[in-house]
Amino acid sequence: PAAAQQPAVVGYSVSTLANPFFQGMTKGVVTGIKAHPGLTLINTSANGDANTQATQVLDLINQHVAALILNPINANAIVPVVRRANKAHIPVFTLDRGAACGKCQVNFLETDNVALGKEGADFIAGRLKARYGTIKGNVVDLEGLLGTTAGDDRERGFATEFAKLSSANPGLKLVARQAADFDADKGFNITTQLLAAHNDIDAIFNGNDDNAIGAVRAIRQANRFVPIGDPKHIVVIGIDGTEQGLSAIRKGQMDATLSQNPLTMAAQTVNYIEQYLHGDKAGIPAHQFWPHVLLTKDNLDTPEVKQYGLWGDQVAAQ
Amino acid sequence: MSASESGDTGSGGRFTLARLKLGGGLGRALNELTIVVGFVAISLYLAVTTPAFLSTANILSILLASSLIGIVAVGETFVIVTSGIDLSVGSVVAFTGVMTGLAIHAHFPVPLAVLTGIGIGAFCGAFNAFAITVLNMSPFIVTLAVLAMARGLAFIVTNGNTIFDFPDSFDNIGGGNLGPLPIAALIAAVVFLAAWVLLSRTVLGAEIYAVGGNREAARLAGIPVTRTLSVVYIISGALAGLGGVVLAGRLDSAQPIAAVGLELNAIAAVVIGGASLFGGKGSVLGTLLGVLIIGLINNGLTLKNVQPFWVQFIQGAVIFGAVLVDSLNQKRRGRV
Amino acid sequence: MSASESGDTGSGGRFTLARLKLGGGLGRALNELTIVVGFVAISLYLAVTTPAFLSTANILSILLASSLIGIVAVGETFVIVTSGIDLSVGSVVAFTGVMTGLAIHAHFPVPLAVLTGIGIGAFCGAFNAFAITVLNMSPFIVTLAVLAMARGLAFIVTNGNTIFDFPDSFDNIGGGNLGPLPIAALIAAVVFLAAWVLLSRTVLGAEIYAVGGNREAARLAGIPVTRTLSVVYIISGALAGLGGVVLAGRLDSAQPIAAVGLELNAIAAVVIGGASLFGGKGSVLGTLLGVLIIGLINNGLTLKNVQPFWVQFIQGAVIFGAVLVDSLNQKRRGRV
Amino acid sequence: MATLLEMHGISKSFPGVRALADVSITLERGEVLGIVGENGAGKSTLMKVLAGAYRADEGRVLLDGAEFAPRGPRDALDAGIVVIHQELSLVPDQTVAENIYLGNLPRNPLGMVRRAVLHRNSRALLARVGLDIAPGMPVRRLGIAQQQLVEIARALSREARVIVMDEPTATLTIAEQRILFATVADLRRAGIGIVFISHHLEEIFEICDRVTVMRDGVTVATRPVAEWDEAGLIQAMVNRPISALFPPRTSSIGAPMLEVEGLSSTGRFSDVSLTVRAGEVVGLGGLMGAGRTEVLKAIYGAMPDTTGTLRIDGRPVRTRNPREAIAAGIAFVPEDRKGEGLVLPFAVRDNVALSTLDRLAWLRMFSAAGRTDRLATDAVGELRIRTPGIGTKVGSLSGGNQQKVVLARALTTHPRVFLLDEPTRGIDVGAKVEVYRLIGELAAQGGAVLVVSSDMLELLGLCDRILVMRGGRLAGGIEREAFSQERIMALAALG
Ligand SMILES: Nc1ncnc2c1ncn2[C@@H]1O[C@H](COP(=O)(O)OP(=O)(O)OP(=O)(O)O)[C@@H](O)[C@H]1O
Ligand SMILES: Nc1ncnc2c1ncn2[C@@H]1O[C@H](COP(=O)(O)OP(=O)(O)OP(=O)(O)O)[C@@H](O)[C@H]1O
Ligand SMILES: [Mg+2]
Ligand SMILES: [Mg+2]
Repeated sequence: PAAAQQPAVVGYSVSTLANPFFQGMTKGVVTGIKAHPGLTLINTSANGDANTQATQVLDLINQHVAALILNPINANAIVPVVRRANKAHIPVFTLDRGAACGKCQVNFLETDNVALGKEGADFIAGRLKARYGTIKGNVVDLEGLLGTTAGDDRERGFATEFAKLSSANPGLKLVARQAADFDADKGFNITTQLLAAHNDIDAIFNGNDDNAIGAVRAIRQANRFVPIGDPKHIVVIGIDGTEQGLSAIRKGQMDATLSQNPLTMAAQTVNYIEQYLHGDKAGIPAHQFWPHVLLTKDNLDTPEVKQYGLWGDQVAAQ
Repeated sequence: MSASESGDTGSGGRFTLARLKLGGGLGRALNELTIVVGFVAISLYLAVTTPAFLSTANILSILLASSLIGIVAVGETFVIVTSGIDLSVGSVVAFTGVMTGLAIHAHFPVPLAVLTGIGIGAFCGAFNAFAITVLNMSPFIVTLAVLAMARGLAFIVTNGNTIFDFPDSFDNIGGGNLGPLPIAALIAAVVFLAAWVLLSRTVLGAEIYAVGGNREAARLAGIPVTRTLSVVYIISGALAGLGGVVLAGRLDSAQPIAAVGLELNAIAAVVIGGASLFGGKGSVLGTLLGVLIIGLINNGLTLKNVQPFWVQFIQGAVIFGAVLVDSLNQKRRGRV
Repeated sequence: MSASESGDTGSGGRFTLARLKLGGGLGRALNELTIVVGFVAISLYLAVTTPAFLSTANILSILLASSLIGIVAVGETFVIVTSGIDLSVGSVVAFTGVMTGLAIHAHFPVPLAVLTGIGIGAFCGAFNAFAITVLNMSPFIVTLAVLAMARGLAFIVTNGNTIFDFPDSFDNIGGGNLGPLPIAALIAAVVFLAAWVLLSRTVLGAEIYAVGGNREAARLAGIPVTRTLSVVYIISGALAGLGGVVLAGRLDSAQPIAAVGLELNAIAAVVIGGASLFGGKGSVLGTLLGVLIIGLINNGLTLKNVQPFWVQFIQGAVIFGAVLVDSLNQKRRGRV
Repeated sequence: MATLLEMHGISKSFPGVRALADVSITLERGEVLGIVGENGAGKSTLMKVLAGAYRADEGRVLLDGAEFAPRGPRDALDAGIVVIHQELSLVPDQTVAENIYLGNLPRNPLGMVRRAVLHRNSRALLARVGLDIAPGMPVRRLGIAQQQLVEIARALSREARVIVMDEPTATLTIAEQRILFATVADLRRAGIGIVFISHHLEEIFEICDRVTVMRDGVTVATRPVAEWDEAGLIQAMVNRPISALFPPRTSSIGAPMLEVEGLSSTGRFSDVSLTVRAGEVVGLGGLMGAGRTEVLKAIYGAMPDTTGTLRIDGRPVRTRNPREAIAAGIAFVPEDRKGEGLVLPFAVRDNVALSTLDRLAWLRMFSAAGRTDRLATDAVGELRIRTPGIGTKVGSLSGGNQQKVVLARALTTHPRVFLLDEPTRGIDVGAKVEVYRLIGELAAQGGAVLVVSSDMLELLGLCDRILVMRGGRLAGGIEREAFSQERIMALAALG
């Protein structure tokens, strides 16, 4: 009864808010906590710095929170403070990215970034095959911010798959690989210059939707936009499913995005915490990949996708 | 400022430029700007090794990519000439960008929305100016605080969301073309030209140099120091506002996280162009060269498809090299 | 300053107070540092409004959190006193961190690995020093180039990967405790103490101030300017190297992307502590206060559960307020 | 025993200027060698070569008969050559003691500053130069004359064989000058060779054993002091006869033009009331730190927190800042030309035009290069500013010529009230005569001139009336008929 009156404090540290995906995740945590009257939240953001995050988590531990939701900047760098939390008997739940110490976390709800990169390569291969009959063409890779797990893992997934595809299909070429840092303006500038240098680009893979938006705008600026389906169309695929990404897909400017759903993902973590605090620890899996979907203009408004959730639209609507 | 610094303080191009008569004048002005050697070296290297470099499309793409940092660097030039610094420009670009976006979504007519963005930028600049001149605070701290506050406000007013989907008439400001020319580059060109006139050919420009060269002497000579400094920070803020508009238009969207770190690039461009953080020195032409050098480097890295891990290293090394040429050149000419 | 104040400076309240309380230097120094008002104000506010603030664990956490920026800011203090700037420290922290990590993985004994890190930092500093003194380049450009190059190298040598899994004997440097005290904070304390002695008690310290205050006068008085500047940049680099070691230990891992933007925070701490970017002014004690103010603000924002979107805004506003108190205080005392 | 110091055939050029051409001097132990010459003659450059601050293009230096080629100031100092440079070279944010021992701090084996020793020794040195301030005071707070004394104390702190004093008395009043001369006598007795540069010829005659005259970068003549007379010296310096130093005071004195009443500034000066009439030259005398500079600045609107009233031509005016003062017809020449008078990185042209930027401009907005050039060319011609061109950076001019640029700038605003703070500081006899003539003309044209000077002879020769300040108050005034050095000293020091 006493516990019911005194809500349990959950500490949350998100790696950064510099990206719509993490804003979605934060909103998922906040709404998830609101849905549980027994929980309250201390909400922090580490601004992309692992040291700041370690400090924030330590401050949360010092306040004796009942549980921690961590979205680590780096799986290894978070380990020392996670161990501190373990020592203080505070359960740790990791979101999107784990802590590299296995059982030190109760649950690790992961986005499979390597798979996202791989599926991006496959999508491009599929479109090129539809265009040329065989998998061939010139592809640009605009990767995300170097040194971030999302950027590096997506790149690894894409690069590995692309290497496989191109060794099987000699006509498939990577004409440029540049880091656009998850920054739309960088994506814009690099794409502009690549378009000036190459007039035969078939597809652009992007580390996230912001990069993709930059690419889309650059294609428009260079007067190189032709609608999807036209053989001269430049295929653009992003990752995340931000509101602007969805909008660009609806308008036919962008071909596809690979979307996870940070809202439902975060809500699930909060559910696990509730479950954990009520003593039902057995039902919580140690590790779980949160599913993702490929979104194109064709499936964007189908019931299955609605069922999965278009977080970009939902977040903006809130 | 140390005496030796003052010893090698070139006249910063101003007075030379003031007498520019396209014949010997420009030659002399360029001669003052020894960074031109670095600029030419990089251009030549790229022209020779990269066939695509000299295409019209590529050169326009460099100009387009340089337009945002160029617009902001012009404002920073004014500030640095007065021996100040404006660290807030990157955040102000983001803040004015989202405010302009919100104005558009609130159905402001496009010109009014643009003015809103520029006006909010000018207001941020006025805040900097007030704190620096009246409250007597250090420009570094004031603009650092505004860096944080404007960025925070950008997040607060948007709730972290991207504002997007603007009419083409707005987007064209940043991403449209006039004939073959990118409008953003044209805007930057106008800004550079106006700034060049202002700084090298007007009374206000001379006053800005004087305030930067010796504030006390300027005051005693009857120059309105507070007003001059205020104008300078307001210009910088307003140009950051214009930058926010251009960026929002280019991306058809405004993000609170946009343009992080832009201030450092803008300051770098100004310093590469020969300005000194100790004031009294610097020129619009120098800044233009600095901006273009940064643009050239990035373009070269993209064209040569340099692997991302190497990009930063090479960026640093090339900037180092370009400025090294400059400083050895100055040393050789006994200007040290 | 009013003549009456200057008149009694020699024998008046200032010195008496100092002698009474703290036996000289420290009291005088504190009296000079009006930023102490801002520091006290923030502390009081947090102590009164936030019960958790005054707990031992919390205070130790502030000290631990401040230790990295503190170590780096000490080096930056030396540089800024000479009217220089070192923008490379954040990148050097990352680069030395991963190099130390690689050394550990290559089975270097821990002390040797630590020395490797510090030594590589010192080497980066020596590179800065060489370019600034011998090649006569501007500190801003040189250290900006090294910022990019060191960051690039950190990616290149690690292939972008995190280096992790170090022995506890290494991790303790950054993350261990000695009794209740965090070892990193103890290291920072030693660094501050040594720097304080060096800057305020030794001949080298006085020469550093002289070089920053009037380089030509220092040169004419026979002070070895080049050597002094070199020492300063090497110290800054070596301390960034130490910072890299501490950070790697604290996080049991070294990432090439660590400590981005740390330079701006370190410079901010130094400037909040009363230093001027024009040189000749600044103190280790001031920097300590600046570092702690930043630490206090961040701690307070977490303790008070300020919503992340508001965090940056409030950070900016509080820094502004703290320094405003300082500058109004100075104005009131007629030290303008 | 070899000659203490010989400089042979020294040449040195700067871009556009041949500063020294085959200059030779010698100096014996215990000798005071005077060097005189017009502004820009090359005196300071020669001494900077000796000090290792510049490297000569040609020539050699022998010290005690041995070749001496300093690679930098450090070498010269180690060899016992100590130079008090013309341009103050102090570190403003360091203490007086630290400045005295700049580059030479007493240290213990650990490299720590021996603060007690430092302060004890500094106190002794300060006493020796007659400066009564705490060694721990930051130099920033000192007036310019006090700073000069700190520089002299620094020279005395060094183990010297040769001491060069480049215009050490330019900023000093008579009292400190006496102390300095006593010190010079001590040094000479100790066998130290002294080079003494000054534009005050009476000082040269008083303490020098031999005098070298320089002109346009060459040595014109060196003779024992007894073989020179004042007219001859001036003739050798300027290469033309100069009849009288001071023009006769002929202007007719009219109605009160500048009236100051009850001017006070807390802690600086109080209740200063004075009147300067049209056509009148009023001197403001007093000891160092009496507050003269600050009174001028207060009138000019450059001193915050002042009270009192101001009338020009009987009409009340407010000067809340220099801009308003200029608009009211007031001009001000500051005493510290580097800190307050000039924008050093600017060209001569742009310093001259600094106060008239808008008036010169086209539509009051766009710089008019032609008009600016003409103004500057005229000023250079009129004041005989020795410069390679109007585009030359003002920082590279000789000290005296820099001073003339400040004067030129102040005259461009067509003022009627002239506040001149040490207007002839550091300028040569020829130029002084020109400045005096100029002041005479300003008065003759109906201007009101208030001039602060520490050169008592100058005040006596130039003024119609002398006011004397002591401790921030006006101690009294003396009419021309009653002028005498003794009366001024009495008002300034005793009361
Ligand atoms: N650093 C420099 N750069 C260029 N020209 C210089 C420099 N220093 C001196 N000169 C020039 O050299 C000449 C000699 O100057 P110097 O300072 O030696 O004169 P001076 O005899 O000391 O004059 P004054 O009595 O005014 O002090 C002048 O024409 C001056 O403009
Ligand atoms: N900026 C300042 N801060 C503090 N004290 C000052 C300042 N300027 C001048 N003083 C002091 O005020 C007093 C009056 O100085 P002021 O310069 O007006 O005297 P002065 O009569 O002109 O003498 P001087 O020959 O030194 O110019 C001196 O004690 C001086 O040290
Ligand atoms: Mg001289
Ligand atoms: Mg005075």
